[in-house]
Amino acid sequence: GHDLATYCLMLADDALVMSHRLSQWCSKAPDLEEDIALANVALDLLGQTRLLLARAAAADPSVVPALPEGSPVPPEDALAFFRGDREFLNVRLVEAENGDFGRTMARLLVFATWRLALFERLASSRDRVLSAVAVKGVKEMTYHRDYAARWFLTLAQGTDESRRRVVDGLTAIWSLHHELFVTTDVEQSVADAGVGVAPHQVADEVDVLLEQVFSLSGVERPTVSPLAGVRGRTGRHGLHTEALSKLLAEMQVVARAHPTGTW
Amino acid sequence: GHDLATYCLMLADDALVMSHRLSQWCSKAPDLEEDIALANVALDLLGQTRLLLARAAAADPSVVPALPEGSPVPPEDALAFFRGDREFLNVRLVEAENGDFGRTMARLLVFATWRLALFERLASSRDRVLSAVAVKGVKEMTYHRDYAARWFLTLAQGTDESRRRVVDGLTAIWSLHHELFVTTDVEQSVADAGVGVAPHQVADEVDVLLEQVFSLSGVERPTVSPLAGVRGRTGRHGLHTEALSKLLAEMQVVARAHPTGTW
Amino acid sequence: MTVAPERDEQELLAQFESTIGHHDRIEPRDWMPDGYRRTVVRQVAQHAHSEIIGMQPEGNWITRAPSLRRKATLLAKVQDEAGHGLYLYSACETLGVSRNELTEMLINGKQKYSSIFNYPTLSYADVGVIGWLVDGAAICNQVPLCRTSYGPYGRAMIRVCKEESFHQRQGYELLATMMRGTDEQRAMVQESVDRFWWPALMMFGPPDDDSPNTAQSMAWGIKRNTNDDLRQRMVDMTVPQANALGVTLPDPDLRWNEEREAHDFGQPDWDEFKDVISGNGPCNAQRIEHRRRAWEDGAWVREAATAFAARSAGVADQ
Amino acid sequence: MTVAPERDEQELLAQFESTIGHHDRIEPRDWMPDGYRRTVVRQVAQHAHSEIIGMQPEGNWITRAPSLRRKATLLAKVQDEAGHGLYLYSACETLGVSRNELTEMLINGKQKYSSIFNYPTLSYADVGVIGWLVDGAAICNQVPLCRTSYGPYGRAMIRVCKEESFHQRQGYELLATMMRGTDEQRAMVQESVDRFWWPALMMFGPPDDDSPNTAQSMAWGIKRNTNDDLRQRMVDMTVPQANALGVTLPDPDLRWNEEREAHDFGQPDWDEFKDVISGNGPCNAQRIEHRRRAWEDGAWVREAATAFAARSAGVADQ
Repeated sequence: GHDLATYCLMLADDALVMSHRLSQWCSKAPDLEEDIALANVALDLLGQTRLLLARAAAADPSVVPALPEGSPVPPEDALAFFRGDREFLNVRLVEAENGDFGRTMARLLVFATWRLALFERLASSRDRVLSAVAVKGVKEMTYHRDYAARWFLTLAQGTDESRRRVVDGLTAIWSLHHELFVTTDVEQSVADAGVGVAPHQVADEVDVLLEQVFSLSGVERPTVSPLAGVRGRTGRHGLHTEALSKLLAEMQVVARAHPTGTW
Repeated sequence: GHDLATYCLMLADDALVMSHRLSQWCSKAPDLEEDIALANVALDLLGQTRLLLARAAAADPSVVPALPEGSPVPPEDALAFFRGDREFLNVRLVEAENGDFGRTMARLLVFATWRLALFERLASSRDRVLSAVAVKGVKEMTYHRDYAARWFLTLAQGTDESRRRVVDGLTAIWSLHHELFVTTDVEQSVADAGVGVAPHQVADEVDVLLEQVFSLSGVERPTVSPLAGVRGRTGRHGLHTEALSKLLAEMQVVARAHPTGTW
Repeated sequence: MTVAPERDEQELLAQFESTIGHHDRIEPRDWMPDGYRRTVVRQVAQHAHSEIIGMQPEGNWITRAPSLRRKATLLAKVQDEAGHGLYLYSACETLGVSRNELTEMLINGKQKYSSIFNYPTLSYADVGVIGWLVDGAAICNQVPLCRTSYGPYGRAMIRVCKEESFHQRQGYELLATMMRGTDEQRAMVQESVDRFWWPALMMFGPPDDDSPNTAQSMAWGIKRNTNDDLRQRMVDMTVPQANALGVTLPDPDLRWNEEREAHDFGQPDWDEFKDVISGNGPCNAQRIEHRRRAWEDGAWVREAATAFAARSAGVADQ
Repeated sequence: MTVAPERDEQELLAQFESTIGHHDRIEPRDWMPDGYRRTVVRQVAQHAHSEIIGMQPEGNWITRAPSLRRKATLLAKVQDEAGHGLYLYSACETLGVSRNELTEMLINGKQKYSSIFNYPTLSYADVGVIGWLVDGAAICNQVPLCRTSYGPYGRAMIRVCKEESFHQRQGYELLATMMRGTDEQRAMVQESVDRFWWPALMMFGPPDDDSPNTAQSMAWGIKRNTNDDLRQRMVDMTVPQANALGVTLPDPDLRWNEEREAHDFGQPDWDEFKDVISGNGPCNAQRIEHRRRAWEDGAWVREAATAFAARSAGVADQ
C-alpha cells in the first residue's frame, strides 16, 4: 500500500503543480486559441490529479492529512490543500515559474513527452485504476505533446525574437530535465511489482523524441548541467525549489482558511 | 474604545501593507543605495505598525482575532496575521502592485506626503500613545517624503524613458489619491474627540505640497477620476481591490500554518 | 462596398425589410443597411469583449479554488468564456471587422463591454454568485438573441446559451453547497449577493425611457425585448431561487404584485451605472490594463506564428 | 600605471614587504605588487558579491515572516547585507575597479561569491540557521580579516564583523525560541540544521592541502589563517551552542578529542563543493538570474540619475 500510494502522489503532484502553472496563463495567453488550449491541458492534468490522489488515498489512507473532526473535506482535497511543500513529491521541473510563452512551451514539450512515455507503459499496469488512468492520459498527453511541439517548431522557425526566446526558455528549464529520469526506490519497487514505471526506462525514448523536435526546429540540445539537489534529495523526495512553497501559499489559502468548509 | 481601536487599525494597516509592498523591492532595487533606502522606509512603517496595532489591542481587546487556547501569539501578530482581507482597513492606494521604480516612487510620494500631514496633526492627539507614535513618525516620514520627491524630480527630469515611466506611474496610482481625503465616521468621531485627525482636513495642504513637486518636476497633475468603491465602500470600510487578498495569502501563510507557534 | 443605383438600393432595402418582417435571418452576403451593419457589429463586439473581459474576475480565483472539483469547474467555465469570445468575434468578422481591430478598439476604449465585469471578485462565493446572477442575467438577455435577425450572431448565441445555462446551474449549485457549510461560508454567500445584486440588474441596460437605441434595434430584429422587460424576467426568475438558497436579495422594495403577476422591485443606482459605463467603475482600468498587457506580451508570439505560416506556405508553393 | 625603473621597483617592493612584515596596513596610494592588487580585488569583490547574493535566500522569507518582530529583524538584516556590500565595493573601488564593472563580472560569472548562497531556503527556520551557522562561519572567517593587510578592506571588516555577530545572535535567538515552541517548530529547526551544517563548513574553502592560493595570501597578510584552522574554530565554537539549543549536528564522526583539546569531525562532501563553486549548485542559476534581472530592470533608473546629475551640474556651472 504505502509504496503504491507514494507513487500515485508523485504522478498526481506532477500533474497538479503543472496544471497550476498552466492555469496561471488563463486570460493572459497570446491569443484566444492558446488561452483555450492551455486551459485544456491544465484541465486534463487536473483530471489526472484527482484520479491519482483518490487512488493514493485508497491504497494507503495514512497518507491523507488529518483534518478537524467532522471535516467534510474529501481525501483528494485533503491531499491537495493540506500537505506542505515538503510533502509534495513532484519533479522540480513543473514548479518553476512560467516565464514567457516560449519557456512555457519548452517546458510543456519536455514534460508531456516524458509523461506520455511513462503513461504508455503504465497503461499495462497490474493496478487496474492506474492502468485506466494511463489509458485515458495517453490520449490527452498525445495532444499536449503535439501541441507543444507544434509551437516549439513555430517559435523556433518564426522570427528572430521568437527563436531567441524559445531557445532561452529551453535552456532555462533544461537543468531540470535530468531529474525526470532518475528512478527512486519507490518507483523501482512499484515497477518491480508490475504496477508502476521506472522513469529511467523511458529516458532513451524521450531523448529520441525530443531530438526529433529539436532537429526539425534547428535547435541544439542545451548543454546545461543537471540542477543539483540538496543532500542528494530532489523533488521526488520532497525537496523543492523556493518557488513551490510560494505557489502553494496561493493555491491552498482558501481551503486552509476553511478546514471544515463544504465546497 | 472601539472607535479608537478602529482608527489605530486604519493607520496601522496603511503602514503594514505599504511596508509589505516596499519590502518586495528587497534585493531587486536599481542600486544598492535604493535597496537600503526602500528597506529603511519599510522598516519605519513596520515600526509604526507595531505600535499602532498594540494601541488598537489595548484600546479595545475585542478587535484582536481569537486564536486557539494557549496560543502565544501576541496581539500585534494576531491582528497582522489572523485577520482576513475584509478586516483590513487600509486605503487602497497601498495595496496596489508596485509596478516599476517610477510607479513605486510616485506612490510613495503621495503616500508619505499625506501621512506626514496627518501625523503632524496627530502629534497633538490627546491620546499620549498616538501622540508619541506621531512625533516619532513625523521625523521618519519627512525623510520618506523627501526621498520620494527627490526621485520623482530626478526621474521626471532624467531621460525621456524615466520621465515617461514616472508620469505613467503617477497616472496609474492617481485614481487612488482621492480616497486618502475622505473622512469616515470613525475618523470624524476620533477627530471630534481630539484623539485622531479627519483626513479631509489635510487635503489642501497635501495638494499644495504635491503641486510644488509636480511643478518643480514639470509634470502635470493627472486628470483621472477617483477609483469607485463598491456600494460606497472603500479601503477604510474593508472593501479592497483584488490585490489585497493575494498579498495577505503570502504574508500570512507561515503564521497561519502555526497558530500555536512561538517565534 | 459597391455603389448601387438608387433603384436597386430601394429594392434591396425592401427585400431586407421583408426578411426582417418574416423573422428570417440576414446572412453575411445579404445586402443590409449600413446602420444595421454598424449596430450588429457594435452589439456583437460588445458581447464578445464582455466574454473576454469576463474571464478576469472569475479567473482571479482559479489558482485559489478551495477544492479540485471546483477548480476544474471554474477553469472550464472561464475557458468556455474564451470560446464564446472566439465565436462572437468570428460572427463579427463575417461583417468585415477583424479580431485584431476589435481587440484594439477594446483596449483603446472605443468599444465597451458589460458593466458587470468592472466589479471586483472578493471571495470564492463571488464565483458562485457570478454564475447564478450574472450568467442568469446573461441568459435572460441572450435567449431571445438566439432569434436575432443576423444569422451568424443568432447561431453563435444558440451555442453560447446552452453553455451559459450550464454555468448558471453550476454557480447556483456552488452557492447551495456553501449554504449547507459553515456559518462563515453562509455569510460569505450573503455578502457576495449583497454586492452583486444591483450590478446584475444593471446588466440589462438603462430603463427603456432612457435607452435611445432600443427602438431601432428592435425594429431591425437585432434586439427582441426591451431592457425593462428583460429585467423583470430576471427578477421573477431569481426570487424563488434566492428563497430556495436562503439568501436575502438586498432590495427593501422587492415584493410580489398579485395584480401584475410579477415582482415589484427597486431601481438600481443609475448614476453608478453611468459611471461604470463611462469608465469609472472599481475595476475598469485594471481590466483594460490586464487585457492590454496580455495582448502586448503576446505580440511576439502572434508575429512568430504569422512568419512561420508565411514561410510554410512559401515552402509548400515550391 | 606608470612604469618605474627596475631599481625603484626593488625599493618599493622592499618597503611593501616591510609594511607587511610589520603587520601595518597597505593603503590605496601605496605601491603594491600587481599580484597583491589582483588578489585583494578578487577577494574583496567575492566578499562583496557574497553579501549581495546573500540577500536573496533570506530575502525570500521577508514577505512571509511569521511575526512582525521577526519581519523587522529580518528586513534589517538583509538591509545590513546590502550595506556591507556597499562598503566592500567601495573598498574595491580604492583599487580602481568600479562597482559597475564588479557587478558585470558577477553577472557574467567571472567572479564568484560564497558557495553557501547557492542552497535554497525552504522554511522559516532557515532564517535562523543562516544567522547562526552561516553568519557564525562568516565571523570565524572575518574576525581575522579585520587585521588584513589592505587598509580599506580591514576597516570595512571591522564594521561588518560587528554587525555579523549581532546577526549571529539574532539567528541563534530565533532558533532558541522555535525550540521552545511546538514539535513542528523543533522538527523544522533540526531539518534546517541537517541541510545547512555541511554547506556551512564548506564556507571556509577546500582543505589546506587542496588550497593553492592560501600560502601566498597569508604571506601577503591578506588572509590570516588557513581554511582548516578556521573550520576547526567554527566546529569548536558551534558544538556547545548546538547542545544548548538541543539540536543534533548531522556528523556521526563529531566528538571531543581530549588530546587535541578540539573536536574531531567528518569531512564535507568536497565533490559537492566543487560542483557548487563551479556553478552547479541547487540555486546558482536562480541567484544570478535574479541579480541580472534586478540590474537590467534598474538600468533606466541609473541612467536617469546620471542624466539628472549631469543636467544639474550643467545648471550649476552656468
